[in-house]
Amino acid sequence: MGLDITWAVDWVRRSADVIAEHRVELIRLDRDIGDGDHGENLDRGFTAVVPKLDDLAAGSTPGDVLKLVAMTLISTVGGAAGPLYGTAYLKAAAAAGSESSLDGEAVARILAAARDGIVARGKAESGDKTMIDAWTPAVDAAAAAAASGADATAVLAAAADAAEAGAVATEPLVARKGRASYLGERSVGHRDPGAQSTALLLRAAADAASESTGA
Amino acid sequence: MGLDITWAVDWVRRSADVIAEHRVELIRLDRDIGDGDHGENLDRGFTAVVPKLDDLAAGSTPGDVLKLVAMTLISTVGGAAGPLYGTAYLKAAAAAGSESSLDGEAVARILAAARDGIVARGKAESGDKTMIDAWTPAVDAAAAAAASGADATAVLAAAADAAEAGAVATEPLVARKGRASYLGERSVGHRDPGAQSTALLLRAAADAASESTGA
Amino acid sequence: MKKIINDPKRVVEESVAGFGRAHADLVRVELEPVHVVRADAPIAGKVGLVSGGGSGHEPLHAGYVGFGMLDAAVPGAVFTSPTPDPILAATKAVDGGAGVLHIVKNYTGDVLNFETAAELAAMDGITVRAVVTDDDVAVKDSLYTAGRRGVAGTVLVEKIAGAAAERGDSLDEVADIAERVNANARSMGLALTACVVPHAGEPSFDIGDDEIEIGIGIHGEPGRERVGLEPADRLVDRLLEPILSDLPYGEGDRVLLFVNGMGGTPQVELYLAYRRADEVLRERGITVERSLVGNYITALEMQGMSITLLKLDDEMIELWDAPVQTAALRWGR
Amino acid sequence: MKKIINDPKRVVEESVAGFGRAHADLVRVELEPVHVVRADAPIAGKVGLVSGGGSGHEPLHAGYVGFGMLDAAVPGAVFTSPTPDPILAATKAVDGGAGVLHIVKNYTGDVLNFETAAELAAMDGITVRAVVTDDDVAVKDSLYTAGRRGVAGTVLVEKIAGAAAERGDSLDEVADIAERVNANARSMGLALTACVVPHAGEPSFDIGDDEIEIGIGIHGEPGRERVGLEPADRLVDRLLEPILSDLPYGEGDRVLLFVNGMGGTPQVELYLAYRRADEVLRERGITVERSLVGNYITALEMQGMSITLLKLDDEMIELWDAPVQTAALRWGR
Ligand SMILES: Nc1ncnc2c1ncn2[C@@H]1O[C@H](COP(=O)(O)OP(=O)(O)O)[C@@H](O)[C@H]1O
Ligand SMILES: Nc1ncnc2c1ncn2[C@@H]1O[C@H](COP(=O)(O)OP(=O)(O)O)[C@@H](O)[C@H]1O
Ligand SMILES: [Mg+2]
Ligand SMILES: [Mg+2]
Ligand SMILES: [Mg+2]
Ligand SMILES: [Mg+2]
Repeated sequence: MGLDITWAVDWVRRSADVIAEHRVELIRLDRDIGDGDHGENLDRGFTAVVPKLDDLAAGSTPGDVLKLVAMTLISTVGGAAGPLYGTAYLKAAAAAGSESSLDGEAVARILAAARDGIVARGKAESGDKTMIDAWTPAVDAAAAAAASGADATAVLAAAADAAEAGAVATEPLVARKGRASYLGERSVGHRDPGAQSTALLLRAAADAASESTGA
Repeated sequence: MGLDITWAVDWVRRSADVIAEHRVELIRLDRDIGDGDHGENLDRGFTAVVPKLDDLAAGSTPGDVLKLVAMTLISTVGGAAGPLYGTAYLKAAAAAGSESSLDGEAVARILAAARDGIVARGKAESGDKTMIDAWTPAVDAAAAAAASGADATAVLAAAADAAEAGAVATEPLVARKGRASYLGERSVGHRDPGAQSTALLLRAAADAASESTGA
Repeated sequence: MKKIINDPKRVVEESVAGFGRAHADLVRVELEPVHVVRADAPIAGKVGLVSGGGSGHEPLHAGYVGFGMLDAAVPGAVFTSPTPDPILAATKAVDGGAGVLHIVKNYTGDVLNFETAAELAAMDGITVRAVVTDDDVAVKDSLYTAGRRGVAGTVLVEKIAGAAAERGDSLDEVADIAERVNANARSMGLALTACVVPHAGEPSFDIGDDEIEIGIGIHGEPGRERVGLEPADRLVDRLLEPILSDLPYGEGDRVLLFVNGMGGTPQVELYLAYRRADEVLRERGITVERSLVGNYITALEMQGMSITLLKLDDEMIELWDAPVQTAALRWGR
Repeated sequence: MKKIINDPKRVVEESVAGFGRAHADLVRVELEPVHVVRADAPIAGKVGLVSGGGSGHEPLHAGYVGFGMLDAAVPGAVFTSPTPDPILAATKAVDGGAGVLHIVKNYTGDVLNFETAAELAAMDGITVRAVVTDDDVAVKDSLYTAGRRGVAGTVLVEKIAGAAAERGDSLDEVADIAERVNANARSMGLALTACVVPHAGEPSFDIGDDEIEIGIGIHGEPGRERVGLEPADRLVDRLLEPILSDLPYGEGDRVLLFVNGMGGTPQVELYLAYRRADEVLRERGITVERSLVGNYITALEMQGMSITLLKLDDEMIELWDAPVQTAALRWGR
């Protein structure tokens, strides 16, 4: 059973909730190796998205929701995360096209498009201690799950698990992109805030899916 | 036995020592109800006087020493205490005249002249919570001692005792002159730093006297 | 105590020396005794303006030495008014034959040391007049205090009197306008933190993380009252109320609104406070004709601010707008 | 957290509004989306200069909007680069037909958001060029970092490029001189304390009473290295050494020496540091032709400073000296 507009809307609402809930944690992570605004920035962005969901036209697709998120994040978040997440959602929306229901394959494709968008804008490679280090394992896990015939919900669950592991795995890394790179060796031992928020957002996607499909 | 130049020079050296020793205490008292510089100011002044003592011409009198102290304090202390103590020593020097030995009567007269100089410049009255509240009891005690025939050493001892009591007695007062007056009622419960330094200086005078007269 | 200093006893000397090097086009710095003189002083026929006081209030006063403002500044030790010698030296250095005005903030020490210097200058044949600034409404001006403190209004007095001297006014005229500015200016300040005087090495007062001192001066003195944390708008109101009712300022008045930082408060907060002050004045029908926002008279790194209102007349506006060229205030040239 | 603010989420908006009221003669403030535009913009035929970035660095950038410097500033949330919309709005507001220069400090967020705005502006037919400043020698410029940060050198770029635009240079000419200034500027900073971002409510890093962070940026980021308390002269040397050896600067060079306060350090310390820096440069045969000392690019109330050297040529000196009339930098008019 595919994921539809209800899932997409629920994902956004859950995203807003989870980011608000983890706002201080993300601020603290960013404070340690950055400038302490990541939680505030994302919270401002997702708080701005939620009321706009009501304006979605009847017959909107998941792609429309993703595009709405993209445009809102781009115009409210700022910082590095605003354009990077904005691009991610924009590319995801393009990959989703006008399909009204997304199966496991589609979800894997969408996640890959999102990740590729971030790489295109931010030029980070795996191991640079950025959100990419959560996204790439997630994309890989999603692709593997989809290839083995998993449904959309299972694909997202695999992606969320991998993103969480990826976020944890940023801790020993030396940052080479973003603000944390200014710290050099001193960035070691801290989790990347963008990787952590990626894990939170993908977990919200998985939760929304398992709810919507009753799994 | 009268007090001579040796006593005067010794008083100055002891003053410098005692002020250096109580520098931090005077800073703290001033911090509580003023701007925290009284100990630093007097320390700068007396530290500047000491080397000048070596330049005193042969045959100098106690009055010459008092004048040297006056001019040095005026040109190095600044703040309120600089001109006030400067005037005090200047008027004391004038009262000492060219006498080479000071008896009890002379000492009492000199202290009164010093106090009157401070009042003339600073316009403080008794009970205003200033150095006057140490000086006036000291002057009164000195006059009483001298009237009862005490020698210079005993007159200074009486003055020092009274100044110390006077300094303690400033604690419950509401300040009406100097920086502490800005605090109004909040000045209650703190000892006036200028009254405290007065007590220290007069005790140094008494100690120098009892040393010089072998009492 | 963490400060960018070497020997705490040489802070003023080394800093003034640096100031002299950075602004060699504007000033000449003398170190024995310490005073800062306008590069082209003395100016024949012009009234000389000298101000001074304890250091730690920068840019006051050295930052205001130059065309259209002060002819000399005399920085004492930190928070300690200078002794008469450097005041005398500065007075001599700027006397162009038209007399010298001493602008003195009302503190016992400043008043006494400037008095002595003026007497000595008179003995050297220099005519000196003194204007004592006392704009701080936090202090009751009564027999029971040393009188109001001179605070931020002093900057306005120096600018406007400086412009009057520059246009050729006589000593009495310059002194009169300085008095007029002082009489029409009122200030009040607050602090969020204390400051650390280098030689003292510890904060000038203890204050909790949720406390604000209202009615502070510029020497790290505690204020009259302590309150809890409050929104900026309420704090601004607390400063404005006693100012507005004191002169008083009312409907139809034209004012200069001056929001001054105590040294450690970021500009973002000063402008935020300015917004509220401007709003309150508008509501009362008072016109803000001129403004000044920034760190113009400080208490080292203290966090806090003061608000000053100056009731303007046409002449004051003209003199305020006149060219000034100093390290800290500059326009028109 | 003690600050003179109301709602932490409205700090920038309220402060910028206050800025607009205090400087209504110089700027126009728009709040939706937030940007600050020179009062007489757009100026037909003049290249428009737009800069922006996170707030908390005041007076950068709004304080530099006016004659001879920026045409518009775009303040983001505190320490967060603005989104493309206000950058686009500012770009449109200042386009006088000769194109618009974006002056962007090198941070991932600033670069990406300005890039997007520039693409959108191009779609509206506006020619945009961007110059990215990256003068901070504390960060190694290599494949293994996001590149050097843009810090205090940005102020010098804005002044000199602004003067070039004001005299009528073309977009390419203005961009070229901006690049030249950036290429000849090097900076390095240190902090004694952290700062508190209003929405975070706690210090940006923990630092002991006897520790100093060397190589900090302007966003409350920790630095590269932590040292114990040291005399000012030694601290100045710590900042100057990597600067001097980087470009490198050497005998016979003429420089602008810029000692910048991070917001919470009193002027007395900045000038004291200036004295040492000036001394070191003289010893090396480097001529200090121009100077700038004060809080020009800050990190809220952080205590600390940065030193910037700019190697000057005759044209840069001429453009530096050219009249400028902004809230924070003003001379010649
Ligand atoms: N070049 C990049 N590529 C991918 N992700 C990046 C890049 N630069 C920064 N990031 C991500 O952005 C996060 C920081 O976002 P945020 O704090 O909102 O922005 P800023 O650094 O501008 O304050 C980092 O934790 C990192 O995951
Ligand atoms: N008008 C006055 N008359 C007498 N003594 C005064 C007067 N004003 C201040 N003082 C004395 O001066 C002391 C403060 O001296 P000091 O701290 O050196 O100067 P300042 O107040 O200028 O910092 C006070 O404690 C008080 O005893
Ligand atoms: Mg961040
Ligand atoms: Mg004192
Ligand atoms: Mg003092
Ligand atoms: Mg940021």
